[in-house]
Amino acid sequence: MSASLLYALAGVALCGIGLFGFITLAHLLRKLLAFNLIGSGVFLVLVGLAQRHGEPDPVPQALVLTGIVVAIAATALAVVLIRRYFHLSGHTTLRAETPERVPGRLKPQTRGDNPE
Amino acid sequence: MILGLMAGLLFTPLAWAVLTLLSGFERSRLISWLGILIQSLVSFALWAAVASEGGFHYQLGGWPAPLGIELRVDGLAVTFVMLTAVVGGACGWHAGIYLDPKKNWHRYFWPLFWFLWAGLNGVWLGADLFNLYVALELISLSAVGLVALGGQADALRAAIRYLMAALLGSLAYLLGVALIYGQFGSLSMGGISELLPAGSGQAGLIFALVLMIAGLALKTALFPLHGWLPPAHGIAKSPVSALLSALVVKASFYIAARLWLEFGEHLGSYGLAQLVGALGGVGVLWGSWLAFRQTRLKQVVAYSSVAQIGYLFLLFPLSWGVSEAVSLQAQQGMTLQVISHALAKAAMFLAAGNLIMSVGSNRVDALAGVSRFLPFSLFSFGLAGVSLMGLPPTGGFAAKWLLLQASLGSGQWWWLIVLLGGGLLSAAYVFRVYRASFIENSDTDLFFHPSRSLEVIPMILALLSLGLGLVAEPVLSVMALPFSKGGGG
Amino acid sequence: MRRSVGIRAVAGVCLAFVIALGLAVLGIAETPAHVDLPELLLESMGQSGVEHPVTAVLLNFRSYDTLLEIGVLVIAGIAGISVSRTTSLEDPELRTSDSLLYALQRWFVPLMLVLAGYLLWAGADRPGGAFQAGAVLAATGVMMRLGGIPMDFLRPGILLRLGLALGFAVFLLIALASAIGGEAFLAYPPAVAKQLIILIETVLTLSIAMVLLALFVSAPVNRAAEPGEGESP
Amino acid sequence: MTANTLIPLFALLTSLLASVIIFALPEKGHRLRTSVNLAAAGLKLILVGVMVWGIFHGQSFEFAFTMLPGVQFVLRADALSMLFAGLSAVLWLLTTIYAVGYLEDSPNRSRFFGFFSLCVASTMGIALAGNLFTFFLFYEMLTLSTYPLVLHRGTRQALKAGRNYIIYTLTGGAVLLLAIAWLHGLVGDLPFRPGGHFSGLEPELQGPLTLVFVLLIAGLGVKAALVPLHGWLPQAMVAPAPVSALLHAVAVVKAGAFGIVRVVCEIYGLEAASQMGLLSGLALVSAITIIYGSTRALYQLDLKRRLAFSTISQVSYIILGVSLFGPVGVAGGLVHLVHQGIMKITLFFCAGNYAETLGVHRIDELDGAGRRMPGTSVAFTLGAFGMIGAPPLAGFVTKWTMGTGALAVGMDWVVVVLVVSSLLNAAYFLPILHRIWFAGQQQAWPHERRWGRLETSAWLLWPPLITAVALIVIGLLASMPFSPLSWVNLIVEQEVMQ
Repeated sequence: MSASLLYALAGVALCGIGLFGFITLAHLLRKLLAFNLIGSGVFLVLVGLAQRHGEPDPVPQALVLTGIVVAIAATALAVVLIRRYFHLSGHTTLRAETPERVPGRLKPQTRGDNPE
Repeated sequence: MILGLMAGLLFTPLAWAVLTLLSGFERSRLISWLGILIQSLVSFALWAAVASEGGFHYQLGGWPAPLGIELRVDGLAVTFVMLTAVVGGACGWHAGIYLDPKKNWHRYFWPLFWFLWAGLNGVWLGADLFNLYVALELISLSAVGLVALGGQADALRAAIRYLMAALLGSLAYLLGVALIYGQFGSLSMGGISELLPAGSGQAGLIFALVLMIAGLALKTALFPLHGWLPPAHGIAKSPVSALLSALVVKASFYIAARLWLEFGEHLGSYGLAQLVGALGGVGVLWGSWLAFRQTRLKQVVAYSSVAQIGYLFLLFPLSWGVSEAVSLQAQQGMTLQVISHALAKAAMFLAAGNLIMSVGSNRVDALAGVSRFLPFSLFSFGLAGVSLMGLPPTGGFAAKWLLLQASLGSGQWWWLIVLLGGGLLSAAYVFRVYRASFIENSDTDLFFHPSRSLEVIPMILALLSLGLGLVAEPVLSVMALPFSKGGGG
Repeated sequence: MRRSVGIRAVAGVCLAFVIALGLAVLGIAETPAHVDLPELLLESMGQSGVEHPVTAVLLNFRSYDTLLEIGVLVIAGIAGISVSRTTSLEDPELRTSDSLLYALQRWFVPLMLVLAGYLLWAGADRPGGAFQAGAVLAATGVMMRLGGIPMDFLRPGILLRLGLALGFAVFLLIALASAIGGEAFLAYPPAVAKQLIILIETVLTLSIAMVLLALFVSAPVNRAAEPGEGESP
Repeated sequence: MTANTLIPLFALLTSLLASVIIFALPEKGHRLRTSVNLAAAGLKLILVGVMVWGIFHGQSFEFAFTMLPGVQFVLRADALSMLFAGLSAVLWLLTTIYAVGYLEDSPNRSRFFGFFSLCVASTMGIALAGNLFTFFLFYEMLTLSTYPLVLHRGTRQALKAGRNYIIYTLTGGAVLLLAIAWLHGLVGDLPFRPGGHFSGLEPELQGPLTLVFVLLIAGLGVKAALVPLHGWLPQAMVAPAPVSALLHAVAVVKAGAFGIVRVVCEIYGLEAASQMGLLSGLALVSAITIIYGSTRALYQLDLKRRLAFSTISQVSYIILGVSLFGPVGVAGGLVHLVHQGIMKITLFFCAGNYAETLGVHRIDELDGAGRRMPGTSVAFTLGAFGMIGAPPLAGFVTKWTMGTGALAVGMDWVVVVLVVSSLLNAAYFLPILHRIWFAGQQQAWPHERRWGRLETSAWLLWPPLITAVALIVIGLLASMPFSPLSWVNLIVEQEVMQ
């Protein structure tokens, strides 16, 4: 087993952990972090598996770079949306039926800080 | 000539995205309408060229696959390019009139719209697994941006939910791509399907295919992964909903279908095919039932998408382990279903938007009297509904007919229940809307009447979906052999 | 109680997923890859215009991916500013008054600018490139913004949108020019490939930084919501 | 593309285009709308006349193209289709005239006449369809175009009727689609052909084909209102009178019956169908429907409801006729297609006149109507006697021919059914006639309107009078060329000769 394959297996583990988090966590920012965890796992599998025999393969490295940019774009957009959603509704989760505060009457605490 | 067309096809939407990003709403609208015209002409010219001369591969950057990215320009791909031009053009035209120019943020509709278009063309033509991933993300993010355009809490909630589902789906797909690249060292779809050794279904690759299809099914809102779709499609502005339902969900389905047809023979199995088909079938029945239960007009239409998407997944069981002829029927049926649903659903959402604008409420029971005072919009809605119900002579009927033939031909009679029962259930929700509109409770016309061009656009789309059934044979013959390897060159 | 059962079920599913995925990875690892893409790559490196293979893949062999990727980034930027609808960037609450930050800023900002430039330049023959440089540049901007330095170009206006679009637009124009020049979309003439790639990298660096920064400052602070279709405001 | 190719298409397009134009016209353009309507109806009548003449002289009219892989869209004029097309062309003209008068000054006329024309276009398509697939196309189009007509008034009752109508017909349509698709899968695309296709059949196909036959009849039986699939018909009475007239006389129920005729005679073939033992079941079902419909009609107090149950009974004569094995029986059934249409439309016109002029809906309100509205009442009386089967009216021709046919093939029980049914017909029509002519007026009319010298609007009066006269004429001249009976004999000759 080469070192690269170990990376790939670590990626597998990350995917599993991330998936668990993505499903079970309700808080949107945590969900987003879980998504990034899965993303890292996938990138590790992509690079690690392709380079299992030791020699470097620039193609998956380039793919991962592209993938990272896409993931960053998505993450950044998600953060903007989540932030604005919090400001409007006061929720940090999508579960509308368990509102933490009554929407409409809330006053956002301090603007722009952590929605927790 | 053809190479020039290809460059135009790829360049126009991206360039127009930049142009419209730099201008305000009203100027963007003019620029976009011009762009729609150009893009439609280019799409049509390409379609005509492929129809007469056959498909080919287009090497981006001049590098052949597997080193570079190749686009596969075959009959099916250009048909969908054409479909995108028609539906996307109609939605863009409608949006230009429908959206309120005074609201500053509506200007961002245009660049997102153009990026979406670029992504769609990328998917239809794509033959490189990773490139498809990027194109999918291009579509997803611009679609999410379009849903969130209002910036209102409900829209944001829907957009976030949509984004989460889309991202998870993309990652599952990408993980599958990673495994496949690990095995083959190549990303070109055609190349891989040649390398797949006949008869050997390696476990890891099967898992990769399952992952990719599962991820794409999530993005296509296959039952039971459909939860994100109705809020997002229901809350977006009507032209946006039309784009999302008509084209965006089809993109991920298209990739899944192509993967299945390229790799399914070696990596698929009877159980997997039946499972996907069964989920599609349950989706048809469950989605229609939920559509029937909705009180808001756009939610009815949105749940109807869940049902209509279910039909598409019948392709999986009907093309696996069956004779060539049956498989071809299933593929043709699926293609017609994609086209007719795109036309009909876009018409329906645009008409629903007009009705909501006129009535001032999004509830179904607020439609009383519409049949008397706003017959035109209702009529477009109704014609589109006829196609969704799969009644002749619409494209929806032609699709259903072919799928029926494929089920009978392969002896998989259980899909008949889905095909016929789904049609009846969809009639239930469509007729519920008609029924509400025929109630007469006032003799005076209190409705706002939208401009004539707003009303004409859904009508054109509805008529196209109606006429599709009559010209199904020529349309299918242009696709020649769907999913053919292309003409080379 | 029900919740913990649910969590266990999810955990079980995830574990099964990990095992299946792990087995798939191991199974694939046993067999050699069918196509030796690195070999192919080496053969074509000479015509790519750069020495570093990753950069060659990103900006030449698979430049279409990169073009669309920048598109994704621009979309995120557009979508971000489209929901923000903020006019006041000089919101006092957003400004820190930390003196340590001010002190650091004086040192760090020039240093980071140099670093960004280096990363960009290095991309041609070793790890580095437009994205890394752009990210560092964006981080510089974030720091300046936290320090309260007014950056007028970040107001939602033509400058911001021009900044968002610049890298993408240049990339696109080069792609088009190469198509008109006779070859396919994005096929650079080998003679000027290097110059073109450097040009693209430079403008991309600016644009990427701009997008990331724009997303950072799109602080949606006002609560003006628009009613949905068919709802009264 | 010769003229002969295009004439069937044009016959279809006259009402289709009329419908599009009418939808486009503003609600207020009353005069223009009426002119378009009448011009289209007249033009269609001419085109059908040309085709009838041509077929009589051995020409053929066919328009076809491939719609789907392996499936043709075929419009073809043959003797049988002309029977139905001729009927609908003539009655469309009359019903349009009637409807113009009936709906005077009411809202939504643009919508009404648009769908009305669409409905006739579908009927024309059903008549001209050259294969089951094309038939199904127009069959479903008919469902859709009649739905808004049933719902027209927008009342709670209308909405309920519309819902039931659509549930019944769409379910029937789904069953029919299944049957047609299955048949297509088994034997491919079959054109309608006199004598049918299945005379020399492989035995292994017999099982599936029997099942397909049952499905086909079940699907078509919904519109033909075969018991127990008739539930929608009496409720659909809430529609305006011209709609009921059209629904009962030409469009909906006839489409079902016509489809059954096509399936039995021109897909399966009389001979093959009887060899497979399919016809006795059909004969039984239709006999039950005949008796059931007549019996239920006895108990109805609402005039239009009574007529509706009478329709259920009368339409099954057509089906009974074709299931009688022999050529004479088939002739009786087919000729009833026309006769029942003319008789029933007369009765519905008259019922509409009573409702529109006097506000009378219930039978017990009709006392003395004969003196107030003599023209309408004479027409009604003729129609009723025709239904009972009194010579020399058209209904007598039907029953006589069918009775002869039944005796010729040794099915004596059919004669019993005919006699019982006639007695029941008499039992529910004669009391009405008694009230109209011989009872004195007891109370003021519920809602009377006056139209100058005439008993009612001329638009409303002429159509029933014309159809009533036609009843006598086709009864008396049954053996002349171009009479329905001799035309039917021409068809039967083809069916049996093959």
